[in-house]
Amino acid sequence: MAIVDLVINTQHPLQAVPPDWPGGFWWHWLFFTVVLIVFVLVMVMAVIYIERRGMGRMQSRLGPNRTGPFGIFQPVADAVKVLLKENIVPTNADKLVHWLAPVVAFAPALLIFAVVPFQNGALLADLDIGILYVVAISSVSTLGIFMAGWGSSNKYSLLGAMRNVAAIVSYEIPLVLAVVGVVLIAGSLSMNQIVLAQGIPFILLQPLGFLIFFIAGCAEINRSPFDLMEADSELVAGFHTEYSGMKFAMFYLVEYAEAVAISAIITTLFLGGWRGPVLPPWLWFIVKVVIVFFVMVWTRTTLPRIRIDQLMAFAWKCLFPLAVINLLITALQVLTLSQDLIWVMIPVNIAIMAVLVLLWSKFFKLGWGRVEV
Amino acid sequence: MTIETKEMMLRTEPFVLNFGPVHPSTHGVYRMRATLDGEVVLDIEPVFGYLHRGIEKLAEQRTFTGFIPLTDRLDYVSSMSNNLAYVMAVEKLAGIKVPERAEYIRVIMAELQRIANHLIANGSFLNDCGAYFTPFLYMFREREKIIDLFEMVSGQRLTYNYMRVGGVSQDIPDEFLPALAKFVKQMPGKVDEYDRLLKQNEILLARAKGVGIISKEQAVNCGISGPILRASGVKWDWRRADPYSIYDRFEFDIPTASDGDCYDRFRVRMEEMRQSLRIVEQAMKQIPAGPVRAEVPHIVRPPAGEAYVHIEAPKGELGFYLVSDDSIAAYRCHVRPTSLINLTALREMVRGWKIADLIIIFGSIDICLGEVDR
Amino acid sequence: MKFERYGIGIVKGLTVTISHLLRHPTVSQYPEQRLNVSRRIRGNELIWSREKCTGCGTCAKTCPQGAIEIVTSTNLAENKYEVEKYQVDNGYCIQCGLCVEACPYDALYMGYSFERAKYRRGELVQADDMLLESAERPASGYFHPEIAQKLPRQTLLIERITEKR
Amino acid sequence: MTVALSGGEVAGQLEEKFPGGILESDQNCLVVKGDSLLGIASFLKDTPELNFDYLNYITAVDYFEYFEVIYQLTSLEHNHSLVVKARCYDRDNPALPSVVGLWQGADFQEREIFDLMGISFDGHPNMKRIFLWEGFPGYPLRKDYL
Repeated sequence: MAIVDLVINTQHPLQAVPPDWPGGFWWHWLFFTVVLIVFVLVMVMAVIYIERRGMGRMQSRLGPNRTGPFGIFQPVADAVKVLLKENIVPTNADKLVHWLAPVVAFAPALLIFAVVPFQNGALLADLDIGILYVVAISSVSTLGIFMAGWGSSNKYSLLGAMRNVAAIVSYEIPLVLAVVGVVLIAGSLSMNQIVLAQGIPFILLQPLGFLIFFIAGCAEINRSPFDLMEADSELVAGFHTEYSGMKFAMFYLVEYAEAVAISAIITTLFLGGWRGPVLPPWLWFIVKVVIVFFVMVWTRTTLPRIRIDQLMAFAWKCLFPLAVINLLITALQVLTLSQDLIWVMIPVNIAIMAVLVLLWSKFFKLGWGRVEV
Repeated sequence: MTIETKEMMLRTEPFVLNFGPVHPSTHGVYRMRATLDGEVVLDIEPVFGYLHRGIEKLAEQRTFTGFIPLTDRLDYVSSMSNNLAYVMAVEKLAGIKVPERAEYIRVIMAELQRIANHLIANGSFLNDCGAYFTPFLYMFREREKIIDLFEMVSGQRLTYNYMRVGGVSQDIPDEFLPALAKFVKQMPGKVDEYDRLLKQNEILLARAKGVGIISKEQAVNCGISGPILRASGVKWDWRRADPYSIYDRFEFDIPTASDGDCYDRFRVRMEEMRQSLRIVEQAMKQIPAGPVRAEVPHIVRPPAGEAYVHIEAPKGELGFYLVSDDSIAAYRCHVRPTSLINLTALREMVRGWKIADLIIIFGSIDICLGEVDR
Repeated sequence: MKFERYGIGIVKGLTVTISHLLRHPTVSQYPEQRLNVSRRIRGNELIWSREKCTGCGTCAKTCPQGAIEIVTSTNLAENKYEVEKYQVDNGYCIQCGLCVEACPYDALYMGYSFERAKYRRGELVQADDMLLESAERPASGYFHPEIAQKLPRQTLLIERITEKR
Repeated sequence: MTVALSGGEVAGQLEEKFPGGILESDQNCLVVKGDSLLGIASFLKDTPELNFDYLNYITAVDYFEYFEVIYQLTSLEHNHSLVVKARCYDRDNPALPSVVGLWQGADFQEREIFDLMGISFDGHPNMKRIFLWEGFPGYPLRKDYL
């Protein structure tokens, strides 16, 4: 704690570059880079453990329980095992692309955390355009996934990668529109400012926005029920069918790092970030991230997967109009309501969400199915 | 080079994707070559034979009794039904009357086996839909309880080899009926739980409803039997249409559906589990005491002739056609392969659907490769 | 108004999965927790009794796999067969139990043990003294109700699990 | 209860339509000539009072002098069944007309018989081996195959 306070106190809390640049800057940079990498790796291991144990219990079994007490070292054991595996590259693969893909996919997952505040001002770079940065960076990993699909020269991989590109391009739009609602209320693009503005967590002010963001976020990071890119019952393993050893481990890491990233962003944007009573802020942040992740595990355990055309239809015909309506309503509310009356938005917005969801599920039909051939 | 300004079409061509024989959801070593246009299935060509063991030829070299263990290996998720069909064929050939108690035991076993098979069928169907192993494991939990009962009576967990010509191999042990009563009491709640888990699930409805439709006429024409036929709206069950064993003594309904899509097949199977439980419950109450095996020599020698016996196995009509030439081994033994014939319509069912639908349509047919390839 | 198409199915499913989080898991941890197998289990390896065997060869005839090989010689003095060799190839054995059922003198038993894997195929071929009953090769109660009486009761999943916590 | 129609009875109905088409008929079955098999089959399927719309199975037996191909038909409407048999005396190139056009369920089964017994069915759209690979020597279910 002390060292965190030290770092925060040596700089202006809301400025990316501290005043006593360059010494303070490098100190800040080094500290947070190390913290972020450690945080991401530890969190990934933790969420893998949570997912496997939680899913195991929900499926009436135990989950990994052999390595270490309660099996907590299972992710470590898996990592060691996978690192010792032979690295197999298909003969017809595009070697360079095949090699580069995991790196390209992994980098953005790590970069996202640069703007996520762990507590007030405790973040690598408090960019003024924080959330815009997140949106921009997060879609880069698609490139890595497509490279993996293309470079493997495997039809299953290619199909998975194509599905991924199609899905991400579509889901980016409702995702961003849902974010805009939050930005309108908070009045800032900076992640730290958004957290500071959340006297009431935005999940209450923006229930529909939260729903859209959560669904679109799940689709972005290939979590069930949108895990069509890996779809083990259809495409064997999707884009990473032909990967083994360290490169497979990278993809595995990407998958969970992205899940943590999306959970962290949802926490920051909708759940009040590090804000909370009693516990220290960074702990609140981690607890909330884990809760959001657990909901993802829960849905993954329960729901079947949807089909690619239904996925696209859902994005364009359901989430997109809902996001636009949400944005309009939010803008109207921000324009008309004064700051004191902000609590009025809670019941109103929840009612609006219920009505819209009911309305859409009534008129909206998923997919059409058969194509004449 | 001139560019067509009127229609700037991208030139695309279909490609062939090979499914199986090792693919997570081909339920064994089935293989199909699918011709795809993007995600749309244009055509499939099934390729069989990866599990062909020549069971029909093996039957000609084994005694009538010695072939019973091999029938376990046909449709290995419902071995009891295979045993039953085969021994009934031999009994018909040799004109053997089965003791009353043995008939009841057989019915209980066959119906428990139907539940076990439908649990696997629905579990793996939902798994194919992408419900990440949850329904599969729940259903395996209940199947495990049935397997426990089978293990108790027969001593094995997969290849039971329990039925014998003229009865069953041994009487059920004393602890069997109490355990069965407990199971029958508990199981309906579990079936309700599966229904709660996914039956109304909107995603499942969107995925499975209206997908892979097979019409009534086509189903009959293709020789399809079992839950698939009933899901298409044909109320046809050999237990009712041609009551074998003692099925005419029990009260049960034949669940049917009308659309013939994947969801209907799933629902019909769910409902059949409930009906099977009803039969087991009635049989449990009525079961008389007495011998469980007719006086039949260990090595049967039926008179020359031929016999065809079919039963309503969990997957459909399972039949054995036996020709005897008055020796201890069958002259010819033909298995009516339910799974193989049910696959006939697969091509028509999947054309025009997406890859994901191909997988779930295939899953909803519920085949067992041991029976397809024999 | 029925809420069938409005996500209520998803919510129902979610309640089922979350309720399982609070129930006991069904699985047992195998090497530590051992369940009793059926009293009639047709376990690995055939068990043969030299005293009871008369060398009639019924077992070899009934075996669908032809895994039993029996060589006898005639003992004219006592007017019976002497079993010279009794050999079972467990690699071919499918544990169908027909030999035990067919044996007219109750000289054969199925094994009660189930962890009898071998590293070499040659070790699967067992003959004569290797087939006798011993401490690590107990006999099962398959077609031998008198043995079944003494064996421990089978653990049943249906009785073992109390699903409500 | 499914009524097994007597072969003799049905033969009476068929005799005037297909003179010489029926070789034998007894209580259990109806043995027809290979050439008239298709005609008789379509008659059995399309006549309303017979209406055999369901083909249970097809199989073949090798009796050394001839191959016997057995068709079991069921009518789901009337709930009766009939066994029709056809014989092939040619051991080198046995052939019969295919019934795929009438009952699609015959598709894989005819291929299976072709594969294992070597009887080819004329008019089948895809007469290829089904379980064994192309070029497999012999037909395993024949009695002279060792």
